[in-house]
Amino acid sequence: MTDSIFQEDVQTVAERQAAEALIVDVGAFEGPLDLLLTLSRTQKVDLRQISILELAQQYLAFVEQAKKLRLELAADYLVMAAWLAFLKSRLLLPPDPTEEGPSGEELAAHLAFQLERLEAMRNAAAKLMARDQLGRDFFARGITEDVQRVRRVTYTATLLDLMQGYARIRTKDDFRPFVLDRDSVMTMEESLARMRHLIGFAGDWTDIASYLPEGWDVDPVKRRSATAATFAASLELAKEGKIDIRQGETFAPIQIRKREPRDG
Amino acid sequence: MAKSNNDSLFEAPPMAEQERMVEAILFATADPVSVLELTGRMPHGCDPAEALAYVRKRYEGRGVNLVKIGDAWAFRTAGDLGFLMQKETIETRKLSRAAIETLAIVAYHQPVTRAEIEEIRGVSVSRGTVDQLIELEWVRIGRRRMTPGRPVTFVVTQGFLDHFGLENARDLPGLKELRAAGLLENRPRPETVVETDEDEDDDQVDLFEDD
Amino acid sequence: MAKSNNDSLFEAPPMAEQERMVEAILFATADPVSVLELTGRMPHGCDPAEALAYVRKRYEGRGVNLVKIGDAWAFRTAGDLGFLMQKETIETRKLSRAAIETLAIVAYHQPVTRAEIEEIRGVSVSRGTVDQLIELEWVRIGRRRMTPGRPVTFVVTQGFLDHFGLENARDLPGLKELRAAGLLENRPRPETVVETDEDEDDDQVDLFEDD
Repeated sequence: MTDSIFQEDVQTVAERQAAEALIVDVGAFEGPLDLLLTLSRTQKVDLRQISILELAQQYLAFVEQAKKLRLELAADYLVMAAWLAFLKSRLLLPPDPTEEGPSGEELAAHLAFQLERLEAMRNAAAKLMARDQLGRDFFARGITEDVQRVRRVTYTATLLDLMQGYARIRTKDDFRPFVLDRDSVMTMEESLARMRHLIGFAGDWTDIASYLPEGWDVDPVKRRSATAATFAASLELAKEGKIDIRQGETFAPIQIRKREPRDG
Repeated sequence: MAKSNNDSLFEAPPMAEQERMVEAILFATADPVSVLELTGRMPHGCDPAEALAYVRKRYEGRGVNLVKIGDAWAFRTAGDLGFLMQKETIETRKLSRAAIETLAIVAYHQPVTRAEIEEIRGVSVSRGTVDQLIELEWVRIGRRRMTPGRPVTFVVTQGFLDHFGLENARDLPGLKELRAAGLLENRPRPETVVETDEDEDDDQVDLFEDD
Repeated sequence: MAKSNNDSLFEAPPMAEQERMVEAILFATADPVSVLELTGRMPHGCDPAEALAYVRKRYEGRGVNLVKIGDAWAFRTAGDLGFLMQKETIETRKLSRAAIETLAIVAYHQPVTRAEIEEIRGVSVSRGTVDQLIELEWVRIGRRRMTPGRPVTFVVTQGFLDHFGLENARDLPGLKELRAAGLLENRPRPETVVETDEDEDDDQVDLFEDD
């Protein structure tokens, strides 16, 4: 971009080079204060003794030059230029006692302070960066160990827990609500298992009473249970289609027979 | 390494310096470092093997030791200080119901076999439950029962008595007291407790007198 | 219980043992460890501060040294041995001039607001610059300034101190001279009269004295 600008300008090579020396670097300045600091170095004096007036003139000349080169300057460079022009006039003219606000000297002193402070920070930054740095000049531990988080669980119980636990078990025992006396009970499952086996041998109608197991037909309690179980088992078998079941009339004997496998 | 050597221009740093170098390299490197690598990284003429020997000696008994891993070397935390690499958080949990019941049975019926515990609880006792109680040091294995199969028995420990503030297991309240305390709301059947316990009670007395 | 000293039950390990522990803990981590954390990890009754002093002495002049960073401690390789560690060197992003200056301003003027940084540099600070420093964990947000708008302030971190080998912010190079020359003051421009600066200076003094 600067190339095209220079081509348009009618300048001697020498002029152009002189301008370039300053202008080409505009992008490298970190704002007007930085530019002022750079310019101030040409005075080669302690910043405390710097001539702000001279500096203001240098800066204004720089801005003039940049304008001539149609270089776009950021707004803050122009604001600074305006302020420095004001400062210049204040410094050149004798102080007007009726005027409010700070004197030219005060303003100049503050600018000098700002420049000095900026330079001090620059130097400090350089010193800081010149220090030995972690990971470059000195090093941290290469093999690190993680701190494991161990969760240790301790269990606890109180005597009351213990006694209640025991009471719970014993109560369960005592409270077993109803224990069936299995001795005189025949379950349908038992009966079913028995009949599945026997039914193969029975070809004709037979009273289910004859299927009662041996010894279960005497004791009435046992006989009742066995009869009920046998009857229930017979119904189950009939449902499965293994047997036919019939009863002549109410309270007549219930008869069953094996159902022949269908052959037609 | 004699001074007369022509190489004296490239004289190796003194051994103390080499030690420092080995220290620094081993400290900062992310992996164990072989002698070969040390040689490559240290100035010409150094003897890393010798320096390593000195460093190893220097760190003997320290909080970190120089250890050889394969053919490489590294600093490692001393074995006895591993506990420092852990941050313990202790969490207190209530013992599970199964564990409490099992513990109660052992306490009231000791010495008691696993089969007996199962019979009393009416459910099988997982190995983990008894293991947990043993780990807590509240239950330990007692004498084997002189019955077929010689099953092991379980008894409670001194630790158990301490934890529950008991002089001995016989101080545990009986069913009557439990009932009086309102812990047994339902009809008791004391006989069931005692029946088979006669022998065991004798054992129990023995046991606690042994202790 | 006949012992006159009840604490003897919880007697701390001997100092030599505590030294080993400090060594082990600090060797195991790349980050500085505070005395508080050491206290938390070492057995009851230990005095990490005393142990640290011994360890520091022991490692004086060695290839790795014990360094203090803020209120934390870490082992770091000796500065003169950096040349051995080229392999370990971490290529860090090159910081821009703006970032370096901003970092210095934060370090020397902390706690400092963005407006103050801009005032010192005479140019606006791009968000990216501060973000980059925060990302590097060299700068963090400090307390809000008690001035209108309650702007956030920036301060440097322990990571910053660690990176530049500073024990605390007061050790920044040339800090005393800068302060004596009045160059760390926040002098307002003559035309703008700001009364709130009193507080700001106080803050700054506090910070450096706290450390």
